[in-house]
Amino acid sequence: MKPAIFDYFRATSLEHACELLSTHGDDAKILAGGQSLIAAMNYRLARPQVLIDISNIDNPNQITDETTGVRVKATTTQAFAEHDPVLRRRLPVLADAIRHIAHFQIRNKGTVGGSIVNADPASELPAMSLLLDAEYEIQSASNKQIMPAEDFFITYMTTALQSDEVLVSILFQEPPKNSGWGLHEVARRAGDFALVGSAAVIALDVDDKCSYARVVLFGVASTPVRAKEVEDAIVGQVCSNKFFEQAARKVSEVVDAESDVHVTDEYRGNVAEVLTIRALADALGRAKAAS
Amino acid sequence: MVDKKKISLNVNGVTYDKEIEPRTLLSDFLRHHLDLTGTHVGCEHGICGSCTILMEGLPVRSCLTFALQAEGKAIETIESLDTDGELSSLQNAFWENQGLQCGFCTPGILMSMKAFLKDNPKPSRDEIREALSGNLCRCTGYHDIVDSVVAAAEAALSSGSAEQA
Amino acid sequence: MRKPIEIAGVTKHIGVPRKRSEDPQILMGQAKYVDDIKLPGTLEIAFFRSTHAHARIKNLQLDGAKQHPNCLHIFTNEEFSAGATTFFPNTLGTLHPVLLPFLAHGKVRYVGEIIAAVVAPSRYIAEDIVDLIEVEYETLPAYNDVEDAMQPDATLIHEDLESNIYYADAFSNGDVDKAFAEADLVVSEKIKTGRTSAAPMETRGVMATWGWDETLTVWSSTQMPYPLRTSIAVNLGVPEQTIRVVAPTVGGGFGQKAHFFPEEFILPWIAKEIKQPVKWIEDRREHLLSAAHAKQCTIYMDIAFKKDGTMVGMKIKNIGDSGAYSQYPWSGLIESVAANNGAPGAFTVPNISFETVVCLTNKMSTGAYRGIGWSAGCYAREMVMTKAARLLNLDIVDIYRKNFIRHDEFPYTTATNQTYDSGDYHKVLEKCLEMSDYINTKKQPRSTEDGKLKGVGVAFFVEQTNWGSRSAAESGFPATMHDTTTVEMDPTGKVTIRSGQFSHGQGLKTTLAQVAAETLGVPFEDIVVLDGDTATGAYGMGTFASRSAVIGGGSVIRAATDVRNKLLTIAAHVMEANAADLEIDEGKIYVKGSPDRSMTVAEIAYITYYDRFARPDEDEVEPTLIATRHYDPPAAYANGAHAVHIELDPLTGKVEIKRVVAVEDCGNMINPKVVDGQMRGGAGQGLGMGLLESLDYDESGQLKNASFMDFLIPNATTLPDIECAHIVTPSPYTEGGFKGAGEAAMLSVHIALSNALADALSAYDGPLVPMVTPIGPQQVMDLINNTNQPEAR
Amino acid sequence: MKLEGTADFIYEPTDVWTALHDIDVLTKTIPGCTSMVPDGEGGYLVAVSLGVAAIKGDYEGKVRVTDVEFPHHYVLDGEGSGTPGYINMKVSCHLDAVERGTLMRWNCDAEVGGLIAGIGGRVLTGVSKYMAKQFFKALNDEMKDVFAPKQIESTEG
Repeated sequence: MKPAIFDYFRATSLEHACELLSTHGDDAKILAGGQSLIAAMNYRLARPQVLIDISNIDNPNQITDETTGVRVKATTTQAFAEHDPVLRRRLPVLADAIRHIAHFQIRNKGTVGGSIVNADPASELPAMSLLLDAEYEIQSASNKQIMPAEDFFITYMTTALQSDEVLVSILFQEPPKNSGWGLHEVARRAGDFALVGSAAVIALDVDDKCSYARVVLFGVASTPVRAKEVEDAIVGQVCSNKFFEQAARKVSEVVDAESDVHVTDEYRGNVAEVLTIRALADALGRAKAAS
Repeated sequence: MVDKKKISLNVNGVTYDKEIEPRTLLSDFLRHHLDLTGTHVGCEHGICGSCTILMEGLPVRSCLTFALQAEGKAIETIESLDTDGELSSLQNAFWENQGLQCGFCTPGILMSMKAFLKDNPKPSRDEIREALSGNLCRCTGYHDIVDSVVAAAEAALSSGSAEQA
Repeated sequence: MRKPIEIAGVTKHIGVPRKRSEDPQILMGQAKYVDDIKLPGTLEIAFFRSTHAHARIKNLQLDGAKQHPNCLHIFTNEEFSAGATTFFPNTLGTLHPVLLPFLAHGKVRYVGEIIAAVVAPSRYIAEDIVDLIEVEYETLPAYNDVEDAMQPDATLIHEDLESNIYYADAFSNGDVDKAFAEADLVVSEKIKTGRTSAAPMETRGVMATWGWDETLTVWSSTQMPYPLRTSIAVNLGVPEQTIRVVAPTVGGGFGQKAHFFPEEFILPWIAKEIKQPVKWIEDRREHLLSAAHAKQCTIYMDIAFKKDGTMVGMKIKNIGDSGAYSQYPWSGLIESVAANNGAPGAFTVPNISFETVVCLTNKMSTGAYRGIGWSAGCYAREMVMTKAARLLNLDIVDIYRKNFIRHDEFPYTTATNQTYDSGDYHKVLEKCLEMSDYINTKKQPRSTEDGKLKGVGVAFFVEQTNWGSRSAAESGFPATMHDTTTVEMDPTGKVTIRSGQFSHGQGLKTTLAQVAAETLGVPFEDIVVLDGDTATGAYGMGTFASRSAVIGGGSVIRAATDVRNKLLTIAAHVMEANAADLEIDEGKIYVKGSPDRSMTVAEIAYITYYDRFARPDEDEVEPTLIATRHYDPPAAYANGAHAVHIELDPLTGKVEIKRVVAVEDCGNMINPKVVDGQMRGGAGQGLGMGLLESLDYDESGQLKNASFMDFLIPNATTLPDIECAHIVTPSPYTEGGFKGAGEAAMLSVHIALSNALADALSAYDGPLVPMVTPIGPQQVMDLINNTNQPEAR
Repeated sequence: MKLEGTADFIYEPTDVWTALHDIDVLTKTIPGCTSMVPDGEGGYLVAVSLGVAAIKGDYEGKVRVTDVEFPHHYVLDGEGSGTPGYINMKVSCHLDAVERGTLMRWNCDAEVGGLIAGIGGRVLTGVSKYMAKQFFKALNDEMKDVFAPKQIESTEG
């Protein structure tokens, strides 16, 4: 199908985009990479009256090395981020996650910010934001704010971003130095949306007890979810794969999955547990190698 | 009716200046405004890959790009691969190895593989399959396409320059 | 008149893996598909389609849409009330022609049915106008499952029928009850195969223009241009000779584009009505909603075994899901009728009874897709055999070897009266087992260190190919199915093949030229094949059902032999030699034994046209170098085997395909590279059907996955390399000893996949054998946890 | 599409019933509801503007209340259509008096068609559940300044 009629404005910068948003208000939608938005518009499901194109602002791709982590400009393409040496060194789990997003042709145009604002609970970047305590720099014509990722995702494809606000950049915070990471997802084909996914970061103290744990699940609720109960069960304990099998049972506290054409909600709950064990096992392996 | 917007861009070395409706997809712009019908449209939701073209050297879906987003950019389509009817070594490798049957997916595959081979001059069969996973083909079962990409990589290496592709 | 050239095995042009002459144009982006053809002033069409699965149209509101400044026309059943009438002989017992009105008439029966056609300057604008059309529906109960629609109290989908079953038939051969009474083991299962779509990369497309000279030209992405031309003539009342149908380059069809769709009549009617060219290019959502679906059957399969694995009896009830209409020209019978007639497969099972039912549902109509009903029918048989093997403590291979037709028993007539011409099934199976290392793999442990389970599966098929009148009849479709070809040599000795076939990916422009070059003795480069355009071809049924190499090739051999014999007769006169002593090779005619006494084909051709003094007297020998021959051979049955290695993650149900081996015996091969392509493409589609593909409707008849995001076909990482091998047992019945090879994998590779899954799960007690397709992660976990399996009665 | 859920109220069933049938309350609490007027045949004409991400749709529909057993059970029979698609639904609601007030059990059987049906999938059920939660939360807030909570005898110890 072909998209419905809309008016088009090309922003030269994110500030310019905010001005345009404030004049057009609710009818306007930001066009970044467009990989989800244009697909929905071609399907005539999404029919914004006004599109504000930020894909051609001056130097859209920007990744900066900061003390607590890596700041990624929202208009940075997923492919640019995937291959960025700083990001790969400081946040290997994020680089690995991006490689699971669709195909390289999509990642060449899809942006890090666009995927986060689209807020599909089964996509990788919203989940990575929770895993890495991301902070979102949000701007409108009148003000600027920093919002932790935890407060950003409301429900399916719905975020706290107001209609006159733009996501400017994302600060992904680096986990403790000697931490290890694991990421497992089940998708029916390479490049498909994850049916279920689990990511973990753990760090060990001097006598092999867990000093830091983050476990995030995606595809199992209306937003990505942090499995705090699993984290609490691990911190302070000596970790082993056997131990993880027990701790991972607590994912059921946060799983609130739906069924679709591919698998049932029950499948998603069971497999979330399996993938969490595998993610934690990988994280433990890497943490031991790192310390 | 929203008024038309001006667009100027370079496709296969030629600069075009046109006026179009903002909602015109880049795929439709190339095929119906510039009569470059080599790029094909198979789904219009970014999955099948038949519409893949190069924008500033990067393979992207022209069905998930509005023509206006390509303002001032350099676009390459399948019509740019041969030189006056002389197939490139990439195209020739597909001919030698029957890397196509109905040919509808072929343009998207050739443009994707041209970019892929430039960044990965010596790919393994699994790496080629991973790179091809964004281009669906219903006729070949992919085996002969992978053979063709292997042959193209070897041809490019032996002729000394990946640009030859 | 010399006997047609005997072609045995590999010769100068046959059995040669030539590069395809059609490829350069495609590779340069110059090949023209329907949407690439430009006519000045072409208007575009978008359809207003039903969003309800079963409803009366109470009130269709077009005023809002007609006020749109660019709305040129909106047509409904009021203006165009024609409907498809079949001209295929309707001799199939109780078949009721529940044929589709081109534009919905008062009632809609599936989501996607066309209610109105909007004509506008562009597709974009046409869709804006479609959005302004409003309609009030009076909803009726919708049926998603055949076993609900079959109930006596079910609401009738077609009020003029007594029930939603529009075809039922039964057959029995041998003493089935006695066989079952004396059996050591009877396995009874209910098998449910998923609904899928061929989903070629090019969706459908039609363009039509009405000339000042009252002629109608129709471009369509069809597999059968000539029958479409006749059907347009019949249904629009336009003299056939004023109609030209052009199938330009077509982007894959696989049987789905071998139908007559409403759009292929609506557009020509509109072009004639408004005297302007119109075009409709189907989008992917429309395609998944309203291009023929396939493969969905509910099968009750009972097989009786002796302890040693011998199959003594089969009882089958196959309920085909026809969808809302009888998809013209094959009808919903294409699934269960074909499946039941192919029930015996490669086996000598003597006592068979089957019941065939075709039932309407409120979903898109079912049509032909590669392997038609055999895909589901063979799957049902083989899954029951796999379970029996486990219960009898045998390997499925033992049951194959025990029940195979032996190579000295051909020609062999099966219990369902199909006559297999030739084959060596044991030899082909052993080749597949050896190439796939099946026997050793079975001995190794299933589980790997990283917690996966390994499995290997095998399957064997007999594929009825070259659909001529007799093979169609043998599979339950008594339709006339021959083909014709014209071979013409021009004064410069160049040859034109006017074919009734139409290549949409099969490389016929190359393979038919190879056959002509071999028969005529002229260089391959001197031959051009014209197919797909009714102005330049010869009347033929088109390309589907693995028929083109055999019937297309066979009619080329016959027509080319007539031209060769005429050429030799004239050359004998001119060279004062005896025609029997003359040979032709690479365009040179010479006397056997004295190659210097020779002339070129071009010289003889020129004399034939331009030198009445040198050529024989016109009354004795017509000075023409043209021949048209038809060809309608008996069925030729190809065969082969597939082996599939998988790795299963038992905790997520994810199946990874590690190795695929395909062995094929399709008699002599014209171009082995093209045959390999068919084997690999078929394996890709078969594995997609077995692992991923399912069009899912909810209970109210809404299609839940009408996009490539959720209707999944294999991509390059789903499939491994497909290792091919050939065994050649020529057909004694066909010209050149050819057999078809197009559909093979769709009767076998998905069976080998499910066999491999059963093998991987042999560690569990069960035996766990899948009785559904596809075997996605959910289905695999259901099998392991034994939840919601299709329970036999 | 089948959905079910529960909602707790600190008010008597009769009060919850009254709120659930009060047009002003409903217009304020149904997510995206822009207008609700009686259609003169015992039902209501409802206009709702709903948006999930970029998928914004204006729906017009009719709602009728049937199978009334005051104050414990009624069925909401509704149909609506808009550009993204249409929805026909039956929501059966049970109001049970419980110690703290009222427990409402609802289950909905909905047929969704049109564009959204072919691509909605898990988003559709997820968003519908979210909308239901929003509605009951808004309803509770709305009732605060109109109805008195159920008096519960305070038990010592």
